Amino acid sequence: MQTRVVAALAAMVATFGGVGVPAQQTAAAARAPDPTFEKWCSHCHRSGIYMAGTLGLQRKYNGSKPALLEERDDLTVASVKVFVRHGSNSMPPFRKTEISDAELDALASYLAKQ
Amino acid sequence: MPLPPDVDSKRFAAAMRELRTIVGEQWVFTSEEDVDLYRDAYTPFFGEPEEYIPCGAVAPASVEQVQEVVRLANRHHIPLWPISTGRNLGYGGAAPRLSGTMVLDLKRMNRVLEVNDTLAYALVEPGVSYFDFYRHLRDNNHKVWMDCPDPGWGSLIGNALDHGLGHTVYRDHFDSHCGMEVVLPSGELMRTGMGAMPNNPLWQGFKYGFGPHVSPIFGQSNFGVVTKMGFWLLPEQDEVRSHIISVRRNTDLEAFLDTMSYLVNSGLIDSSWQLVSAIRGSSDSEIRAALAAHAPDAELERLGAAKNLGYWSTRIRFYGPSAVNAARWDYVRKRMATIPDVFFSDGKVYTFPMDTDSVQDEPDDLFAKGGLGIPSLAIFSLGARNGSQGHIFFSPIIPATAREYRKALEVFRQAYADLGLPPLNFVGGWSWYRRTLVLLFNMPITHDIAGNQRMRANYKRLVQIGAEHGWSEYRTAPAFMDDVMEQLSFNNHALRRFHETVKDALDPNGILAPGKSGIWPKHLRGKA
Amino acid sequence: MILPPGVHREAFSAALQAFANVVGDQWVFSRDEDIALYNDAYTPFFGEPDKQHVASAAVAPTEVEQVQQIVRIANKYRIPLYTISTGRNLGYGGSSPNYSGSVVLDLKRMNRIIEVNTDEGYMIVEPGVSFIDVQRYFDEHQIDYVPSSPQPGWGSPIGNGLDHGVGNAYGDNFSAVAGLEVVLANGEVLRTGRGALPDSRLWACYHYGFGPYIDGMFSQSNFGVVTKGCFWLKPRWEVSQSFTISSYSDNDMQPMIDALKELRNHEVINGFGIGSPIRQSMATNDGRRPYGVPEVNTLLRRRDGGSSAEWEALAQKTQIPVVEGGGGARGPAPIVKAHLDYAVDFLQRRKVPGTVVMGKPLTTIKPPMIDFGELALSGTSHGHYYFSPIFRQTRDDIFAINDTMRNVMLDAGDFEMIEETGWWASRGFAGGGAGRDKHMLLLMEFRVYDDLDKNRRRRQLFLDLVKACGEKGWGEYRAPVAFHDQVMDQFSFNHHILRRFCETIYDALDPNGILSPGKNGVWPRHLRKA
Amino acid sequence: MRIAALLFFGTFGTFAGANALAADPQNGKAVFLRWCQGCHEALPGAGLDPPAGTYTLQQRYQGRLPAEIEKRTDLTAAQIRGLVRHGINVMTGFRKTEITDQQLDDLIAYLVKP
Repeated sequence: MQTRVVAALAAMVATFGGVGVPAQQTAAAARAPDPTFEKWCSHCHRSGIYMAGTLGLQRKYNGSKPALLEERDDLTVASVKVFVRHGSNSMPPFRKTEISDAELDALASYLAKQ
Repeated sequence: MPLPPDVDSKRFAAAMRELRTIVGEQWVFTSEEDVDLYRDAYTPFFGEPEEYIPCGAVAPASVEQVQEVVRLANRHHIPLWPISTGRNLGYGGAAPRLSGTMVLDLKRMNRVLEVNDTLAYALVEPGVSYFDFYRHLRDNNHKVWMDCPDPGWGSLIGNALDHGLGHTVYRDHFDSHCGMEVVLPSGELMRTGMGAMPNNPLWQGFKYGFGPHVSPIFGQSNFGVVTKMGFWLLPEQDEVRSHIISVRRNTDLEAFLDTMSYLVNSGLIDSSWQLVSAIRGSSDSEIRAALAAHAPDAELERLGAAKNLGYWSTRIRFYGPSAVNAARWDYVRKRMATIPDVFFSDGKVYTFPMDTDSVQDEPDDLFAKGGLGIPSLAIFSLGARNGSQGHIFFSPIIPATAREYRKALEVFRQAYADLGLPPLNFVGGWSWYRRTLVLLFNMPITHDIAGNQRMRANYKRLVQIGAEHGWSEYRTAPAFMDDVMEQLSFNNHALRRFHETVKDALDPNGILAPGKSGIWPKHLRGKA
Repeated sequence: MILPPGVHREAFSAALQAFANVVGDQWVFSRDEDIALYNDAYTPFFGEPDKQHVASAAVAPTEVEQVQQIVRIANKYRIPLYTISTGRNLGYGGSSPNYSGSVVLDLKRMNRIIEVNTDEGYMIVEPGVSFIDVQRYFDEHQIDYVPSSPQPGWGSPIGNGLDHGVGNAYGDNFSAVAGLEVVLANGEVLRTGRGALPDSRLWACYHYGFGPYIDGMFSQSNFGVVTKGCFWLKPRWEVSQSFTISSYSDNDMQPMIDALKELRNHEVINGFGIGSPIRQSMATNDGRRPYGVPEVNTLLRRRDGGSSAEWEALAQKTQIPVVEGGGGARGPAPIVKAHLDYAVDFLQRRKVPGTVVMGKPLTTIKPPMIDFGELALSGTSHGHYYFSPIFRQTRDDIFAINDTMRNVMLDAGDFEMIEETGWWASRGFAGGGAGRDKHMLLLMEFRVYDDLDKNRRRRQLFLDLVKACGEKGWGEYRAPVAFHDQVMDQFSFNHHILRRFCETIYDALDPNGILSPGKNGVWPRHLRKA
Repeated sequence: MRIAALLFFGTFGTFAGANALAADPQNGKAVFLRWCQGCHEALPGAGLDPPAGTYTLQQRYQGRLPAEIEKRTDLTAAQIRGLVRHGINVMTGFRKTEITDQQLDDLIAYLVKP
């Protein structure tokens, strides 16, 4: 088992240089933002130095795909729904009292450009 | 789906039909797909039959519906597990302690009922998250700030009830509550404190009311369903600034913590602070090599000095008028100056009014936004780096003295070695609560069943080892609630037996959150 | 001597003998002259033949084990007990029981200071330890902490804290309670919070423990006998300093309150008060010496209480301000200076009208003492008791509650009471932690006289005030034993669910109803009114 | 520093019992300091609040008798016993758990001048 000290070093030592995704004008920014994305996804999936989702995807794809969900062009309605309702790694799933089925439909079509 | 104990599928189906008439068809969840959403996303029982799985979930929209649901649960003997937003990740998420319990999801009750700028308080419902509340304060131009824990999607009520914490003057969320509305296990509605008096305008202005002060018994408990709660808030400050205090030598810890104790107990420092060792927790390769080689302190201190790292450090925040903050910081430096070679650095200074949405993350201060009451999920970025499947916290709390901290470090270092865990160089201590440090051990969850089993066994052993030295946890996940409560054994577990007496009197059918904090209803005691 | 209701003389004698076997003969008091010492010295029923709130005996243990045995004996013989710590809660019932015939469980002899920890700043004490004892211990051991005492300081940290009392270091003294040891009605001993963990070093450091946080249940309650209390301590402060701001226009009260409140919420000042000196200038109770003019009482005796214009004219004539507020700060001198400089500047920036007068910096802290200086000035009364409602920090609330109280007194034809009490504004809790005083508190003193008929009328007046204020939504934070039922009656949300909730817990913990029956309006099943 | 002590506050705590000891005026002075002095100490200088008991007695006797009871030479044992146990006006009586019978004897020995 691996044990870490949460936040200890994050708080005190600058270990994050270069890890963050620089904020930049993205294609997605031009569209009207989806309210569900803003309310529920943006806290981890925007650009920024402490964005868990973005950092996780950056680590996962290592440049082969955009780390920002709104820049992805390979997402499908079905895959968005699976991630939202089932989660992935430390991303937990979201309940229907949080994101209703209708909201999920809108979110999925917002993110899935295909 | 598992059914509640002693309820057959026919009776369960009948109960669900009744339930649907109370809250509406779409707000009773019994399909596997829907119920899965109420399992603990970070369960330490991943893939094992022991996992706590609810029988369903119900999401009422009003207090009256909660009362009806509770009455129905009594009639049909369906245990209920109330969640506010159900985001208590690392401490059990939304899942109940007892499989077959029905989750009572209060997320739909999400109104901010009052924000009072002059007296700086708010009254909210359980479904209001920190994100929601932050947005509400901004959208309505309120001149008050909230205090938030590191993950911002939790509920003000849920977090406070689990004794959760943040960073500002009001970081002890439960202590900052004033007035509660509770649906009792009988289905009756109670208001505590001054709320017990009709028309009293001080429900959120005076905690105690008259007679026994009862609202604190609804935290970490299963004595009622909290449907409203008042919170005291921080008025918008003139200035927030942070400073880092560091000492060079390991042996400076005693003087350092003594001085912190005086300053905190006097109210001259009133923010959360975290005891860290920039040396022992360093990611610098040279220092890590020295640590691996068990280099003596003198060598570590020499390396630290060369890289300008303190052996022990902390970041403090000041809230208030600029001149007052400056006077406080002068005074703190003066008190600390008795420690040879102590050194200081300054964090960013925020001056208000400013648009809090424009606050940027700071690379060397993960809690910069949190320190201003701006909610985020930044804390999860730590887990994102190692691809963990989630985590669970072992969080013993110890006195904030050098003697206890050193002892704890040694005890847990030894325990780690004995349990075959990776070497423990150091563990940070959070002083959220005055006079104490919470040691936060993060146990990653994996999808390796044997690994999770070892982790659980280790967790239980660490709980015991802590208790042998007089330390216990401030909060824990359902999987370990019995273990933690078991250690609180003074006079043959008088405290647990007291809770059980109260539980039986208030909830004779044992329908509310069986097993929460190790408190079981009579018919399940010793059996679950 | 009276007997506990429903207990036969033989059973009572047997119980007293059993108590004596536990504590020794000399620590069971059953002679009339000894029992009389447990009467409320300031009883509102002074001199009346029909004795109220009187004890049948008293028993004074020194050890927790003795308390446990006494409670078990009381269960066996169905003897109601009434617990006191030092029994000096004068003005709120002193040492007298709610339920006549109770045996007073006097914990004064449990007077050990178990631990004072200067590393973490806490103490663990027994109920018989008074604030004066604590101060003396601090002096002897050169401990630079402040015991958060009220004045007089002969009360105990435990008794005061449990009755939601107020002290100089913390303001809200119950907020400094961090763990209790309690003997339950079944005779078992319980430790709350981290005290439940054997040998925990955290009992007095960390209040919550794990699971439900129950300390509050034992405050203003009869759910157990508290035998030890852990208290957080505040280091002695270097300097304290206060200021006042006064004005001759009634309209200035609201901006003054707003500014002081904001300074308080921002922790710039550690408490504030507000008042109307001209309206208060002829009041004689609570030791105040009248210094105004007779016209003050003429105005106060009117239904409308006098117009602002009339008061302002009177204020000009007498040069006594019509509005006065104040606040203060404490800490290291430069920090206090920064706080007060900011406060004064803030008042100017906000254009709060009025004259600011800065007090002298004080480097001494008044120690707890038996100080009845002010009471001696109130003539030959036989004591006093307090009506202490809390209300909102607004000018409207201050005037509304004064109008309500004055009209209740006028309805009762009690002009004398109006002249004694005058007009009230607030003493907020001072010195508390963050924003602890989001309310105002007034303490109206009811004096006890030789005139028994007057005392009866005053009791009725007290009840009328409780009711009239209750209807407007103002409740008391604490009340004399004689009025607990009526005060609790006002807390009636959902058919008195709070009281019924407390009764459910009481019945479960104390099925024989032996612990302090009736305290704060919570009665055991067999004594409950239908 | 941790000061742990099981310290009784009975520094003059001889209990009245079957074997009453001879009254000790020195001990009586300690009783006076602990319980009486707060209200019955000497009048302070001008501008300071007078202690309650001394002030009341000053008003009552108007110089005919000393206001400070330690200076009185006319007090009798019976008077002191009555006042301590029964009180007068706002002065309360004192219980035997506060001032024991022995301590009261000591106090009398201190205050009653031969």
